[in-house]
Amino acid sequence: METKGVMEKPILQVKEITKTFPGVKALTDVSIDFYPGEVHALLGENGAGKSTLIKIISGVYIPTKGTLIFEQKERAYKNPGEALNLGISVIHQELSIANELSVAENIFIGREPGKGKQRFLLDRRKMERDAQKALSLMGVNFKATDIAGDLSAAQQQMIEIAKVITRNSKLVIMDEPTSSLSDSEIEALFKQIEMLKKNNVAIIYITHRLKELKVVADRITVLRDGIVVKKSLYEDITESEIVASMVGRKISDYYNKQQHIRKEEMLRVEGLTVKGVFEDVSFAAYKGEILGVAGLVGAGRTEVMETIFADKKKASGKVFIKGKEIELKNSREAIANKIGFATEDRRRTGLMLEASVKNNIVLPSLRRKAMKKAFVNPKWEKKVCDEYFGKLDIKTPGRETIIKNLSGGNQQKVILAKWLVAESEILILDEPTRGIDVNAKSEFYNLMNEFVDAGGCIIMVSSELPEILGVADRVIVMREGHLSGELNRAEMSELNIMQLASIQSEAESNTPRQADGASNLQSSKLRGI
Amino acid sequence: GCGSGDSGAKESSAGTDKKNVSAEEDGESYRVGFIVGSREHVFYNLIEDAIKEKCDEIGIEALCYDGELDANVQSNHIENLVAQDVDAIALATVDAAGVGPAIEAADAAGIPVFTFDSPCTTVDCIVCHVGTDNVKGGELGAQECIRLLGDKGGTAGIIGNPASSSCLDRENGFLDIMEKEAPDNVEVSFNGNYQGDANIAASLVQDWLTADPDLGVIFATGDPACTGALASIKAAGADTLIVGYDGNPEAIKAIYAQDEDGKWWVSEISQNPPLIGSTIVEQVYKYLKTGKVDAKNIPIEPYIITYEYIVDNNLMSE
Amino acid sequence: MGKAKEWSEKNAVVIVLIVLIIFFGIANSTFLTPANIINITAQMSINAMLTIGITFVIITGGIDISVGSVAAFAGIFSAYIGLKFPKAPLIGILGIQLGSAIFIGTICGAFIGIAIAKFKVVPMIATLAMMTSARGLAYVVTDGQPVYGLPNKFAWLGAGRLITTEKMKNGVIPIITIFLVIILILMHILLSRTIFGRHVYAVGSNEKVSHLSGINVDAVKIKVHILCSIMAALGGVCVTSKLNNGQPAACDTYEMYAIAATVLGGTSLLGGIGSVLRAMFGCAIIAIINNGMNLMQISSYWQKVIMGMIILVAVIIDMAQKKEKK
Amino acid sequence: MGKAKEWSEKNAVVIVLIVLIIFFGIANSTFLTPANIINITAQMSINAMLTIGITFVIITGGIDISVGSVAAFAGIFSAYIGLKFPKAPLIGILGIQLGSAIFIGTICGAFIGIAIAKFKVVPMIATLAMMTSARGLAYVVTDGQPVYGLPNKFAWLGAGRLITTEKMKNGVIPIITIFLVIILILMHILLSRTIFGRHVYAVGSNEKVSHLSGINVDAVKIKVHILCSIMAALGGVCVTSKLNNGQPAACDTYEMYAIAATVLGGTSLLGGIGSVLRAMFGCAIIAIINNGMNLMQISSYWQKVIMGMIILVAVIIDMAQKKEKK
Ligand SMILES: Nc1ncnc2c1ncn2[C@@H]1O[C@H](COP(=O)(O)OP(=O)(O)OP(=O)(O)O)[C@@H](O)[C@H]1O
Ligand SMILES: Nc1ncnc2c1ncn2[C@@H]1O[C@H](COP(=O)(O)OP(=O)(O)OP(=O)(O)O)[C@@H](O)[C@H]1O
Ligand SMILES: [Mg+2]
Ligand SMILES: [Mg+2]
Repeated sequence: METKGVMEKPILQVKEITKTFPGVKALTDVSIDFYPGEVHALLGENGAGKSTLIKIISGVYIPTKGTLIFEQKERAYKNPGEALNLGISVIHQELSIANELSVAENIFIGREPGKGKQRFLLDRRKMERDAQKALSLMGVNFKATDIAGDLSAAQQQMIEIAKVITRNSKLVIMDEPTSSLSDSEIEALFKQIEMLKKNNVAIIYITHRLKELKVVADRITVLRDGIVVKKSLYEDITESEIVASMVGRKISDYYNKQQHIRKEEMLRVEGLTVKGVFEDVSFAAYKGEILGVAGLVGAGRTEVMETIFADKKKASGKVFIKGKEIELKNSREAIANKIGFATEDRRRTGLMLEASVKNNIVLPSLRRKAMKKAFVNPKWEKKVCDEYFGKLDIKTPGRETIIKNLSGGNQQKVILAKWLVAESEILILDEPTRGIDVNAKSEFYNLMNEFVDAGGCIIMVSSELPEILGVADRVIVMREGHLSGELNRAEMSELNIMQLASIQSEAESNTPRQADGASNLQSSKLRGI
Repeated sequence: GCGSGDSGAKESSAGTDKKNVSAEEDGESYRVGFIVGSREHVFYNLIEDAIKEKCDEIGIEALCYDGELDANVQSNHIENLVAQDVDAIALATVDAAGVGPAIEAADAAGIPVFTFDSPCTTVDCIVCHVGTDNVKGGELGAQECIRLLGDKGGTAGIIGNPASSSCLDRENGFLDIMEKEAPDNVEVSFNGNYQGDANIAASLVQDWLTADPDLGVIFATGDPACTGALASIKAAGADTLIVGYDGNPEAIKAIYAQDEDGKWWVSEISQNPPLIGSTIVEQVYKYLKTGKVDAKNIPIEPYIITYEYIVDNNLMSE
Repeated sequence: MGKAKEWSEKNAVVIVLIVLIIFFGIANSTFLTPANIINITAQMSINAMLTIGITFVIITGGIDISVGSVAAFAGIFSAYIGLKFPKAPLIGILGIQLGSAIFIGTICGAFIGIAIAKFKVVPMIATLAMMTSARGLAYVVTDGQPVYGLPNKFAWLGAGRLITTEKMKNGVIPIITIFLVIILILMHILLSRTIFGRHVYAVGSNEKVSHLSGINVDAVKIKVHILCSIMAALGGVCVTSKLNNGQPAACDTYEMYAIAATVLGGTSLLGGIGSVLRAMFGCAIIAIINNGMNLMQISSYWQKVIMGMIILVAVIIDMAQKKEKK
Repeated sequence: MGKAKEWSEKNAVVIVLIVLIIFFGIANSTFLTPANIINITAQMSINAMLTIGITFVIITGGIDISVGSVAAFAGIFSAYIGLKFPKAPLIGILGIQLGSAIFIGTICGAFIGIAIAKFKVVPMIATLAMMTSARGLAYVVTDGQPVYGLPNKFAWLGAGRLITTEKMKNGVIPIITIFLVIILILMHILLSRTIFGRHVYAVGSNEKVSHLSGINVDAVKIKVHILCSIMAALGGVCVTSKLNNGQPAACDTYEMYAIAATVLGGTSLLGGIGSVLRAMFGCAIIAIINNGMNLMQISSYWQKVIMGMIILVAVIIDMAQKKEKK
């Protein structure tokens, strides 16, 4: 790919943009130029201000100070619609899907094709035809007429991508587009990005997976605490320099892998089955180890964990805790048996977004810590919150802060705190570091290690191979609802894991990914830091 | 208004002793609270108009409230009136059960309480009641229906509204006479509740007419019901006759239009609301002045309005 | 899964409807006579109009409990205008009736819509305020008296019938039913075949996304509430026409039956899902229960109880069907 | 930001309340007399009880429009029991009254709660069904007649007053007010200090998260609806006591004012946020508007209009305050 985009006038210039939220100064005097035909990567830790910046560019927020110059004209739009009409389209960090609508309706939402001049009647046929065209171009496995809500997170993300490429935009912004995608889908995305570049579209690309930059980035800008700390062509800078400028310091061993001493069995499942999703899953997890669960997105790992946590009904199979079989009727009993479950979707199933940090942390433990059986113990609440704010180094203005105002990393720590307070001995972490920056990640891994050293047991579902390799003592791999293998420390390698995870689907072929040989290995190299 | 003040059988006035109504008030004007059943009913509005008119005439300050056909609301009004230390309270209770405690509280606070339209049987401190005998009205209605059906007889239907006690009395009076006096060739084949909603009355009658296209006569216990019934009868092209209840202007107008609505809506049991209004004011005033009332119970006789009656008393010329 | 099965999942309520028809058909001889069936279509028309409007609102994720009061107010209004033109020709009268409905509906709807869209008042409260106020105004302007003495032509829309036969001297097909069908077709097209319709679903499905996608969410909400109020006003005008008399107390609590009908018709109170056609099944159910129970001379007290229970059961059946699918 | 400012943001409605008090105080001489103030506290008590219950339901993200009917039904029920024991001592009567409230409330609430939690019926419809049915039953059992001839002691709870003085021979402090205060304190503790209370908020904030945190969401919903219906039933029993007779038509449409009061009290119809104490401000506003306008002899028609508008304005002010914070 040609790195430097043809050097012409910048299509967008942000000049001395400042944005303050009550309490927070998200951006300070940010000035960046974006050029057509170029992928401009925007990097920074959680809370650095990336999303805030692109929300300003796309008319979601109005900047407190500063100017936007798009196509050499100063712009001040009142709503996102105006930005869209100028040719600025965005894939937002949070999925923006209307669940009840069809895929086609989602792709063309807000710009439905109309019949005739007055565009009053809807031209459904055209809408579905064009949508299907875009989808097949991306080689996805669902139809334009499907209901968006029935699709998996990954599939919904592909709808978002189809949305922006079907608009003939001049500037395309992608805020962590790959965080919920599998390799094959990431491949498809990168192909589309290439296409857009050829049509001289400017692209702003936000990610926490620095390896991806190698494939897409032409130019990078690093934000820290809302200030631009580094601007460079990608080729002129090394990854460690980038990380250093993001974090503000050098981090040596990123995962700081620990050798744990595996002790007695904590959890064992035998022949666990949920019809249509996964079948005959059997494995054991031990005290004092981190068990990695690898696999491509959609392999069924989340469902397995939900079933162990008794959130999903199992069709058949046994669950043993500390060696004795237990029929868990519901999550309450799972918790009573000292299991904790940090789900993969923080916002929807992890947190009460409108509630305070404190209430989120203590929720599962309230009953256990009750005074006189029925009453909340406020002293204990304060004590335990402050205790874990310290232990986990959770950055929050206070106990009563509404949790949605915390950055992603801190939100994730709160969820961890919640299960530690619940005195969990078996921690199930599903995609624990999704959308979390390097610094927060390494802190999080340390906390995991501490927990295991203290005699805990962790089951970590992750789609990031390096993460699995970096922290897991042992890994089981799932493929299309089946357990396809187990690897111990010695056997663990990207190659082995990827083969277990995807060798089958390679045989199937016909998705663009399989087009070029062992690309899933190459692509798997893209994953993580 | 129609009729003159002298109706109402006068018993020898059993003057209850006047309680401690501030005697020094003589000369200066009295403040009296009136609570009508509901301002959503024309009937009560006509009473209220008469009350206001009469009060202006004899110089009483009238505080009028809407009882909303909700005893709890009426009870609140009474409390508020006591707080305003009025000289007397007159109310139209939702039903015979009335609002006992509130009335007794008012009485205990030395404020005489009167009732009109609907009596209150649960307390004995009511100074005087002025109102139509609705059972009697229902009986008149039945007799009128029988007359209208004539020798050939036929079927009859009644549109009631049991939620309102006065409507219920009319219904009971009607059914009672129909049972006792009706010849064998007259039968009550339909009985429905229109819930005070003319549109519901229309649907009821429409359904009756499909079941029995020759339905002879309908007794409607309130004018909204007549409006609804009339609409459906016209629509169905039936010859069913309507006997209404209340005697509101719209009824008089309809009956008077003999070759239009008057073809179906032929007679009306009237309660003479203006007379009820003026009489209750007279009694309150008399009591405040002299400590006596004409009688503990002053019934206002219901009477039948027909085309002839309208012409004789030239009600339409006004 | 088979189209038929899918359909029955969407329309479990139709099964309830059929069961009711069979039941009343057996229980009462008059029920299935042509005359009575025609009556039912006429009787459900007014609730149907309110329901169509409310369906739009509910699909956007809102609610409107003011339709009954707005209907009454518009009905009164049309009656007063009608009084002013005793000699007007039929077409003129129709103009007055539609005109008043659109006029009052637009005012009330815009008021509600702006309160919700611009001042961010929760729909429940905004429409509660309108419910109380519009009812109050209806009484204020009439001073509690019905508005009577309307020209007979005024009754054509609500009470008139076309095609007189031997057996039915006053005509077979109620004009109000024809009127309803026309409105229904128009509204169905508006909801399912136009871009505006898409936006109604989009706003109900995900307001934030709709906004980010350049849909003017506020405008959609305001338009939908204007539309709903106009439909309510039309219903009110039809009541006035049917009674040939303007009642300030008209259509009291009708909103509840309209909402019930909408939900029975498979519209989700969470927004994003719904159809005006299916809502008509809901109206039919309610109308049939009323009519059937009237014919069977069931006490109006029991009618309330039974109505409540049937609505509940119907919705439960509907839910069960949908759950199966999940 | 300052505690005071934060407080005023949470309670903008208090400002509305104060404004109203000042206005009516100036406009009418009786308004601020002790007698009248006592009346207001007594008059708001019944709506307050319904409001407390509905607040719980709304915090879980639900709604209940059946409270008026449930109140009427429970009131009737208590009256019938009361008739059975004409000679009962005061304490026995109180037992009857509380007993009937708890009994009927539990049945109705459980019914609603199970329909919602187990059969997944939307709250609006489940409670609509109960609203219609309970009202119907109240008429069925009474055959539309009031239930009267109750022992005088029966009126103690609803109409009795303590501490008689020279000027107020009927007593100064309404027992119903004391009763309300006791309930209020208990319910406030239940909501703000107990595990159950926390679970109520949690369910309203995020059902899924609550479920995954080991909360039995269905149980919470059912309990909350039982509690709401019991509160409604208590309100109804108090009405019966206050009138010393049982009215099948009692408390008609009271649910609307209870909901309005709840929202005025800053409770979010989306769930997760709310307080029974602040809800009392809402009740006070509504009671004061009614009382003040009556004293000022404003026509009941205009009262409706004004009431609607004040509720709307109050909510808008509240919204504006909250928006500022964003
Ligand atoms: N609506 C808001 N209200 C208050 N504070 C906010 C709001 N949105 C963002 N912030 C704060 O502004 C800062 C920047 O947030 P932003 O979402 O831009 O970070 P980010 O770089 O996108 O982080 P991530 O990589 O986790 O997405 C953070 O401190 C965040 O807490
Ligand atoms: N909401 C949903 N509706 C329908 N199918 C779903 C849904 N979520 C997931 N699936 C499907 O269930 C299967 C397992 O999905 P799951 O999310 O468990 O995969 P996973 O291995 O956990 O991937 P990841 O956790 O990385 O997202 C996949 O076929 C997926 O497409
Ligand atoms: Mg971000
Ligand atoms: Mg998953």
